[in-house]
Amino acid sequence: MEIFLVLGSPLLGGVLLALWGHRARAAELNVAMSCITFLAAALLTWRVIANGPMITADAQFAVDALNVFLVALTAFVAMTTAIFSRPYMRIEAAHGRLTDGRLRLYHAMYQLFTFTMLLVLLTNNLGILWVATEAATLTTVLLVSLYRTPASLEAAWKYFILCGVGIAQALFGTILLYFAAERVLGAGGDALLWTRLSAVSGSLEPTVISIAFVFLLVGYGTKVGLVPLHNWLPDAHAEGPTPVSAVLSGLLLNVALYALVRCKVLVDGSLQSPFAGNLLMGFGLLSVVVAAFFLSRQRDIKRLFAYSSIEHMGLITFAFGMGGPIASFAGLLHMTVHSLTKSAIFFAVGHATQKAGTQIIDEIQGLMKVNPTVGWGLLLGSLAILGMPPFGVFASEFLILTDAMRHQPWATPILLISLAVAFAAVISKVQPMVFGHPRTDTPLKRLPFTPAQIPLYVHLSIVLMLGLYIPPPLAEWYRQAARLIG
Amino acid sequence: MTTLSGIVLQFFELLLAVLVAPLLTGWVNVCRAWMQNRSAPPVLTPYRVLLKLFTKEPVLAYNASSLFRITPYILFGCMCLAAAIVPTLNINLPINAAADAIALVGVFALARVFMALAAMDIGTAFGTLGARREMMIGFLAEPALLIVLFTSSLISNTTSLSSIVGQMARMDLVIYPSLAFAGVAYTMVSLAENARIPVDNPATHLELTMIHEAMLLEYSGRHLALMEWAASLKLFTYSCMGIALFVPFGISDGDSWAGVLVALTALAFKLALGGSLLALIETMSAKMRIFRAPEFLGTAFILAVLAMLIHLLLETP
Amino acid sequence: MPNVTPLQNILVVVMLWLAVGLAGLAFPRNLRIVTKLLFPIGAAGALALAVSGYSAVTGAVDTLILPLGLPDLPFHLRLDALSGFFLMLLGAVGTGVSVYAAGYLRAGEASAPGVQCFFFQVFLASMALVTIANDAYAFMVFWETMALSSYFLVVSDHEQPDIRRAAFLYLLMAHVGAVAILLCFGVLQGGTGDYTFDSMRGVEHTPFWGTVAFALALAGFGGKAGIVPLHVWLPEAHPAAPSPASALLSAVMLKIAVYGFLRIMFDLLDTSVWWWGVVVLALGLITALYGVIFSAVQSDMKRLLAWSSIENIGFIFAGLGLAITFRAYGMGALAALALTAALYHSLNHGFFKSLLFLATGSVLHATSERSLGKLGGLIHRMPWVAWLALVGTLGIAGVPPLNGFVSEWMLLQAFLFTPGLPHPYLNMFIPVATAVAVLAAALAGYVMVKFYGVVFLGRPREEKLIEAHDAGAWEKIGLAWLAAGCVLLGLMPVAVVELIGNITRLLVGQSLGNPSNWLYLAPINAERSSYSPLLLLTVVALVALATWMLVRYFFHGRIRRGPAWDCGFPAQTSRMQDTAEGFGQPVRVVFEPFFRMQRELPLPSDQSPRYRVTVDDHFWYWIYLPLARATEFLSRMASKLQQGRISIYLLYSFLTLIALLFFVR
Amino acid sequence: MSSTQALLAPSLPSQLINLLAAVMLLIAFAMLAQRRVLTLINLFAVQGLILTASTLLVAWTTSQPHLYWSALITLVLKVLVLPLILHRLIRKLNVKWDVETLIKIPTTMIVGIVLVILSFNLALPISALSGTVARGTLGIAIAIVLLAFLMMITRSKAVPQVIGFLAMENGLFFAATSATYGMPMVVELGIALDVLIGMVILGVFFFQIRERFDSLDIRHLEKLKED
Repeated sequence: MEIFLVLGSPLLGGVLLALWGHRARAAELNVAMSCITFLAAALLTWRVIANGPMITADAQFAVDALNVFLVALTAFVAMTTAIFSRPYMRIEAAHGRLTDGRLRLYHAMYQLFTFTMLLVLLTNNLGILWVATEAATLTTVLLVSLYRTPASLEAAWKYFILCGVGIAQALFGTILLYFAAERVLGAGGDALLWTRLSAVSGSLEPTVISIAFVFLLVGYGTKVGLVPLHNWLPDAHAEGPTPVSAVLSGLLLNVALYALVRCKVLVDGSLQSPFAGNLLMGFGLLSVVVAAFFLSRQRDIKRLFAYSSIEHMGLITFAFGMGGPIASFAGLLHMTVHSLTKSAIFFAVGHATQKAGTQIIDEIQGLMKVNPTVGWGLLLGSLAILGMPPFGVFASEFLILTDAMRHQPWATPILLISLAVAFAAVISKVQPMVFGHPRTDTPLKRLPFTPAQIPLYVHLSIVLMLGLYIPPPLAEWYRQAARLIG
Repeated sequence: MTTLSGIVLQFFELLLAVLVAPLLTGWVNVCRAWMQNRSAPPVLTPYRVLLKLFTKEPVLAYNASSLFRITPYILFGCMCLAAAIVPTLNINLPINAAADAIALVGVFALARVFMALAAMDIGTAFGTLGARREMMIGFLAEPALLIVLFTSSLISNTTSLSSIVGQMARMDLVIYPSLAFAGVAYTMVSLAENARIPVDNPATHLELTMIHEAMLLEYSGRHLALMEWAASLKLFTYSCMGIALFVPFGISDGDSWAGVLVALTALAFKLALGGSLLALIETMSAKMRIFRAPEFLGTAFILAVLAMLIHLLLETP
Repeated sequence: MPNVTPLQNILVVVMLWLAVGLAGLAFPRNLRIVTKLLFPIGAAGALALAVSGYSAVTGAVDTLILPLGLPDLPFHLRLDALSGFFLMLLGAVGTGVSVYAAGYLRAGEASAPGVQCFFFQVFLASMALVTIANDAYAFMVFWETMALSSYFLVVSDHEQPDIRRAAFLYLLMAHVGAVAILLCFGVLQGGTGDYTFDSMRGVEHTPFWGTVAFALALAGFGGKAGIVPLHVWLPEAHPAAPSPASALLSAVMLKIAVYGFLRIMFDLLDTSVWWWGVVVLALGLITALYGVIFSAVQSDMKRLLAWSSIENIGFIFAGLGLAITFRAYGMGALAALALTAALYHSLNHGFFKSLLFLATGSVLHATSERSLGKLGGLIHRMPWVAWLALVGTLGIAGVPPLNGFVSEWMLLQAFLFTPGLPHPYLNMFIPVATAVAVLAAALAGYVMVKFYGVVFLGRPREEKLIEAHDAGAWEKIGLAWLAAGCVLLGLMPVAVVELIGNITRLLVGQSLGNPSNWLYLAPINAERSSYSPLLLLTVVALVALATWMLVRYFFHGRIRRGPAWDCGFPAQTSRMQDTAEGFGQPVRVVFEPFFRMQRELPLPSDQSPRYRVTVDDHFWYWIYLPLARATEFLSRMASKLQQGRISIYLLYSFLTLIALLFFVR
Repeated sequence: MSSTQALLAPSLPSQLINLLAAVMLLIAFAMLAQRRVLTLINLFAVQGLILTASTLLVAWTTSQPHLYWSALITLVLKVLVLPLILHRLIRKLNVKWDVETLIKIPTTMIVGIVLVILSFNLALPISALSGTVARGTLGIAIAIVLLAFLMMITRSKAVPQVIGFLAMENGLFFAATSATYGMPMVVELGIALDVLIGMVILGVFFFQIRERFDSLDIRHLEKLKED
């Protein structure tokens, strides 16, 4: 029943906030609903760990180690982001960038977005999974254009069209999958249930499945932000409100990748060949390389980190493509640390841009002097995301790279060079922002509310801990999930 | 090795070096005067100069630090040590184990560093100029000198000077072409190291050309005396080292005083010859521009390397 | 304390350091607590570490597995003689530097003292941990933590653009190096998937993969150590840090890189090929020469020292190269000699370079000047610093009887054995290459005379130098500790060589020395060569003393003060002394091809003549700028992909789809 | 006897469905070639109508009751609601509506032919497996999807692009009915809901874009790029 609590609380929150989202205490309500969601998710996680996988509601929902881990992560980051967005959105409103009506839209859509993501994760039906993924796009489109600036409208339009077209391919893939499944399982709703499909994946028709996977890959891959399907991503991240960038980068990409991985498991079962894995590795590698080279030309700080997200998604995709217990483990770990770190970075970036009144990198300087906690947060977060030990991103990158050295040695130098290029690019951008004197020609803005530091440092602390120590239960959990992925 | 007679012999040798060194300087001056058709000063002039300087009151610049004042003593100490290490009369010297050929070069470097630092201490234009030039000559000469020493030590498989000289002296007369090259290189290095023409002119106080003298400009009285004496000792040591490496015949091996006497005679003869040779070189050549010195010492270095290669190619079985 | 192993001791010290660092973060702006309480505690920890390191060098191998790190690869720790040696170095130097830092830190300078304290302690702790790491993950974590904490130390005075640039370059190079090291470990595990060092020791490598591992290790650790052409970050980053941090960077961190190289080449990699050693030797010699000639033309005192660090690293790598070659030919005793020389030089450099960097720190505080052109005459105002720095200067100049000479002497001895190599070219070329080593060593003397003479001797070049004050008590103690180290290392070589013997026995199976004779250092045998600094010093001191007494006795001790003579030149000013640039001029002329020089010469008719000369590093223009441009070009190409047109974006998706469909068919 | 007859001469419903499929493909090409946006909307409505007809036909021949619901949804959504919304939008936004394409139309047509060949090739092995009456139509469905994709690429205004998007949805729907007799009901409802919400959001967007840019030309939307 925790499942319904997990899904119900953001849905209810969405409805409530659609009604009262512009009132004084709406932000608190947003936080409260997110906290309830997280508690429910924690309860669900505890149940699954204690009792093993569960399938409920006429097999429409299935929870195993793989998705419960993502449910917990999603609910957690959604909660911390809600906490962050409370002062952030108030400052935005105080700076006159938002009206009450838009604030209501924001709050309602935030909850509904959480709902759709959790639905993607929890549903056992691949059709519903598609529906929910599309819904996740729809809920965030209006958030991206929240400021109604020309740039934000453009970004939202591109986001809508590219993801819409992309996701349509995924629907075609799902239809083909259903077509193949129907021949084995018979017509009807059961034929799209993942648990049923994975049980019979060996007898699915390989030709159909491989074509289906192409469509699924292009479809969900667009949402993951794999190069060359990534073009919506930097625009959408840069132009939306920062909490939205945080959840887009930290959560939505993960969720889309989750969908892709679920499909990959079926394809692997059917084809008994590394076809799907090779495709994933190829796209992953391409994403890492191209994103790394994009980084050095960025002038907008949020765009910079959007490309960094593409790079990391590429890395995770590569890891899942490679497969095997270590790489899958590493991929899951990287998902965790990436979403924690990246959202933390966006928290810091958000307040930094509010303080400077701009997102242009060259115009933000001397954060250490202006606001040391934000400055340190941004610097440490950037170092963490670039894979500097002792942060957790290094742990997962170490595992991915070392496993690649064993199984795909040719790819390792490419990955390492790209990571080094990315390192140079990001540090060369972030360092001048953090250090030095604040610019004198652009006046700093006053922040009428205290910036949210706690979510930022909580995330960084967890990431730091994961670099030095992965608690055995968590490791066991990852291992189970990795076994599911294969 | 460290027998009583050995220690006595060591002291004797050191004392001899300290006392005879100014004589060698005087002898070179005399020879040079002769060759230049001048009337020569008495050969004992250097002693008189030293005595005069010792009795005089030294004048120190106002901002001379104590480094400036201790340098003459350190320099003198270093040169005495160097003189003691180089086998002049006997090869069984107790102090020899304290420093081999490389360490000897090190001791010279120590002296040079102190002298240069002292020259910079007062803060005059000439002092720093001298220091810089001296250090330049140093870094150019040292590699050549070490390669010369390495050639000798490759022949004798040791870097201990006593052992090198002992082996050379004991050997039958075999012609070592490498040693010829090394000898020329050594001579060139010695000229540079001892501030002789063509690299430096010990007799000049012409501002733009001096090296060694520029460093001594601020010294006077007993300090200057010690510096001058140390310079004589250095010349003496270099000469003895050259003799020991290239024409060691006659040097005594063992504790017999008779042998030492023979060696003393041989040494006196060889030094006299060497001194006049030096005077001849100085007369025949002209002082060159300071930035020709790298070429000069570079030639020395190439010769030394050739010597080593010839040894490795022709003389190793 | 019953049954506490040295390894546990070390962990306790590391914990102590981390605790001290965190305490510093707790009181970021409380200068009194940070300097008078935390740094002395850290120093005590460092001393304890040095003792533990010493006992590890002589003791047995000890291992430990911590329940941290990755689930399948927890932190493996291992303490052997090699680790112990570098821990000893870290502890001993760290003690001096920490004590000094207690007196050095000021409020309002660079970042807050507590924050500096934190990174300082983390830096120390991570360096200690690197030396005891026994698996690739632990090693990389500690290694990068070391880079990161030192980056924060370098950038602590971040308001200056130059420092930010230096720090960025440093971090970037460190990271690229780390990438190479990680790849190296990937090669070393040899397909087993086991990243513990114990497993790597057991893997056999083909010469090809061995060579790949060697090249990667050389690039990774050489880059960290500052081997040419990967040295460019070093002269930027080391001077940028506050002086205690510069001291640690130059004196200790470079040695940790040497440690890493040693660990891989002599412990983890089972094969060895003779020409590896030649490559290392050649690079080492080039580095030494390149470092020293650039050192000679610097006009910033800390940059001068940083370049000098490059030179010294070159010597160390030359020694390692010889050792690798000797080892490949099975000449154990000679490999031990070369290795001993390299290790000894590491130790020496640790002491004198930290001493000199700290001395520059005191000068900086007393005068707020780093430029050699504005210093001078400080021996009168700062006698303590000046005389202690003299010890370091003589040490680094490589003159007997101080420590720098001992290691150079042994290195040259090792060179003299190369004609015995069973290879027709090597046995001719390497002896000639010796000349390069000697040249670099002689140039080091030149550089150090310039450094010391311009900073401490002569007359003050600026008015304000008159007000310079000597260092405080803490600083003096720190400096004296390091100077004492230089003297002891110089005078007691036999004991040190005996200690290093434990390591060479571990790495090449043999050791040097005749322990029976404590006075003479005779690495191979006494007939061949021997050296006794103590005796040497005694003779010089006795003679000097006797001379002094005799002169006084026979003549007199009177002295008169007067103006400087200077050939009777009137109206001398302090500006007439050689400038730092002037002092470097001979080197600039002799080694002209090494420099990328730009001169601006005044014309006789110029009203306000300007003379300017800038000296640059060729490698910037040969390697780094082209690389940067290539990256820039590639990103420009990449950005052409994204021109904002939604139709084009759709076309990408479309083409991807079509291509994949073709691929499937 | 009957089986051979089935092979040689397909049953009447099957022939009818094939005919409808062919018409749909024709409409897809017509849309690709069409310059006027009003006609484009009408073509889209006609395509929806044919889709409804074919769905009904499949439902009737195979007696799958849930397909009637699908047909109803299609009818309501794609034939009535969406074209209506689009018409209203156009009237409200009141802009001149000549479609400009980015690539010349003949070129587009040639590319379209190539796409159709590819689609048929791709569908061949899949159709061979299909037991449904409309198995031959899968290739056409893929072709419709790809042609719609092509149309989206070549159009420079927002409304035709959206119509392309919706045509793609039609193709998908057609594939679902022809190859599998439709998706499970819950999924289909979800898809319909998504499409509807998407259209609403698009409507909102059109107004916002016009408000900002005074035009629905998406060439104004090219500011966010790398330089």
